[in-house]
Amino acid sequence: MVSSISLSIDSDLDKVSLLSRAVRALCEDFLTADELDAVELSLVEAINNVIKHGYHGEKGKDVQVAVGLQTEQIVIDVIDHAPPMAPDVLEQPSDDPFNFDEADLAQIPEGGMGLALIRMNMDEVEYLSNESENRLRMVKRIERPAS
Amino acid sequence: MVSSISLSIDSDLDKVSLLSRAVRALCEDFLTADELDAVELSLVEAINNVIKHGYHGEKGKDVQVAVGLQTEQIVIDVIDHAPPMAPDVLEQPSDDPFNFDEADLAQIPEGGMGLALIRMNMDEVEYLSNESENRLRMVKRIERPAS
Amino acid sequence: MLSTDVRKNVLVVRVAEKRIDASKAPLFKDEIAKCIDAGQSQIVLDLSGVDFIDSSGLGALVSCLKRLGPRGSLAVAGATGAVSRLFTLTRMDKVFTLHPNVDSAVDQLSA
Amino acid sequence: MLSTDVRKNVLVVRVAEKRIDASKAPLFKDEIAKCIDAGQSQIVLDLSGVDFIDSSGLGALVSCLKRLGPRGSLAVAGATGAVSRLFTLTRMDKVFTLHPNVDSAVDQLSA
Ligand SMILES: Nc1ncnc2c1ncn2[C@@H]1O[C@H](COP(=O)(O)OP(=O)(O)O)[C@@H](O)[C@H]1O
Ligand SMILES: Nc1ncnc2c1ncn2[C@@H]1O[C@H](COP(=O)(O)OP(=O)(O)O)[C@@H](O)[C@H]1O
Repeated sequence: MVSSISLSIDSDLDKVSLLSRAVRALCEDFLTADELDAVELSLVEAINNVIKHGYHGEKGKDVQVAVGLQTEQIVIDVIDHAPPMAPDVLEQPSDDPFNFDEADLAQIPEGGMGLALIRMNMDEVEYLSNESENRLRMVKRIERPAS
Repeated sequence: MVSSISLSIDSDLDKVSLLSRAVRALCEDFLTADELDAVELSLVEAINNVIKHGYHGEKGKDVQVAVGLQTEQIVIDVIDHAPPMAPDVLEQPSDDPFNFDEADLAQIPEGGMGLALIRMNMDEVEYLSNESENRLRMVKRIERPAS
Repeated sequence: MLSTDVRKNVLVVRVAEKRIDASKAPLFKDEIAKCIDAGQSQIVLDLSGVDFIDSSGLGALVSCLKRLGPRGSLAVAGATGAVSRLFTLTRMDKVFTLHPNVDSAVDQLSA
Repeated sequence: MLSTDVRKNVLVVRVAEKRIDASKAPLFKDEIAKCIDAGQSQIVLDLSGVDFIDSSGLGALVSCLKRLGPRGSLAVAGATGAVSRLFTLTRMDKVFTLHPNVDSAVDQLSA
């Protein structure tokens, strides 16, 4: 099984839930409910970032998602044509924003959690950027019940 | 509510079910189970036609579906870049292929049912063709329960 | 794609695909044709595991019926939802006898 | 987006949206801020109708907590599925007291 489909919306936060609903439906047969939640959250965070940081909230720009259903993994690419994000942004340790002291209200993060959540929820995350596009590639392994 | 999303696959019959699953998920909140079945069938017939008749079964060509969720209707466009279909094909009366005499085996159709099914299952069907693309537009009205 | 089973001289063919669509219809038609060519004339097609059929799938069924000819019977069991809806919509419920389940179809064909 | 209700001096805020995502978080934050600015300090947020929150929604909750300051309490009731999963994953279950339902949250805050 190697199958792929691509979906696109314009850069409007109101449309992100549509895209995520469609992608969730596509992955449904291959993942557990928890894994579907993980994929949906990662996808939404990635698209929000493109719209908020890449396109600075401007509507009418293209956000594309390619879903590849492979035998052992699902590959989700979020593709945009905005200025790329800084190359080191993805490098921070995964649990960074959640290393707060819960007793100190000032430390609790109000933002800066998106990329960390993506890294925690996906098995592989990679950012590929060239002249024509940026591509955030997120991979979720399919765990088959031992049989 | 006016929201739109576009989906695409290549012209491979094996991928049609993916697309239809995603579109069904998008329409789920607005239609009854019967209406969802009607939309799914119409969409599949339309895409099959593009792949079989438009692209003559050749893989690697583009099939795009745009889904517009509007307050009172769902508009589904199937878009391709194949040679257009003959303009009169859509004009035949809707129940044509099903007007058979069931006692006469030879009359029972083995094909030629796709467009008739689309017309029976959607509220509006329109074919728009220009130099750059063909677009089969199918509209399903959203019937809200009287409240 | 199919699993078969003979009961009271009736061939019960269970379709193990959720969808009989244009990508599956040709193979589906060939497999049933093989059963027919092997001499089976009383056939029950169990569609209880199928949740979608398009016009290619339906056309494949009609083609099997024609291959079977007047000497045989092809009954359909367990069609629900979108599948039974398609039979009704196309008037194919007048062409194929629809049974709620395999047992009642087998009973009728073997009677 | 929100419906409110006072029980035993505790403000119960029911979120009537299925998703608190980046498109809804700003309005959500403003609406809760209004309740806080109106003088409410014991607040239960009923998330039983919510099935998805992203980091913007979670950030909006944290912002409300900060606005409320040490004088008040913001408890969360009815978080399940992806919503409760997000609280755990981000360690926000250490920041917000999670209650299975509104009644138990109200009881604790009014005690
Ligand atoms: N697609 C993107 N384009 C440009 N910058 C980005 C993109 N995604 C993330 N960033 C940068 O990385 C930072 C951290 O992102 P994230 O962890 O998602 O948190 P947040 O979006 O809440 O700031 C952002 O504030 C932004 O500066
Ligand atoms: N997208 C298309 N491009 C070209 N021709 C088409 C297209 N769709 C339909 N047709 C023509 O219309 C005919 C009827 O189509 P349809 O009712 O779907 O039945 P079938 O596909 O089984 O022939 C087809 O046989 C074909 O000649």
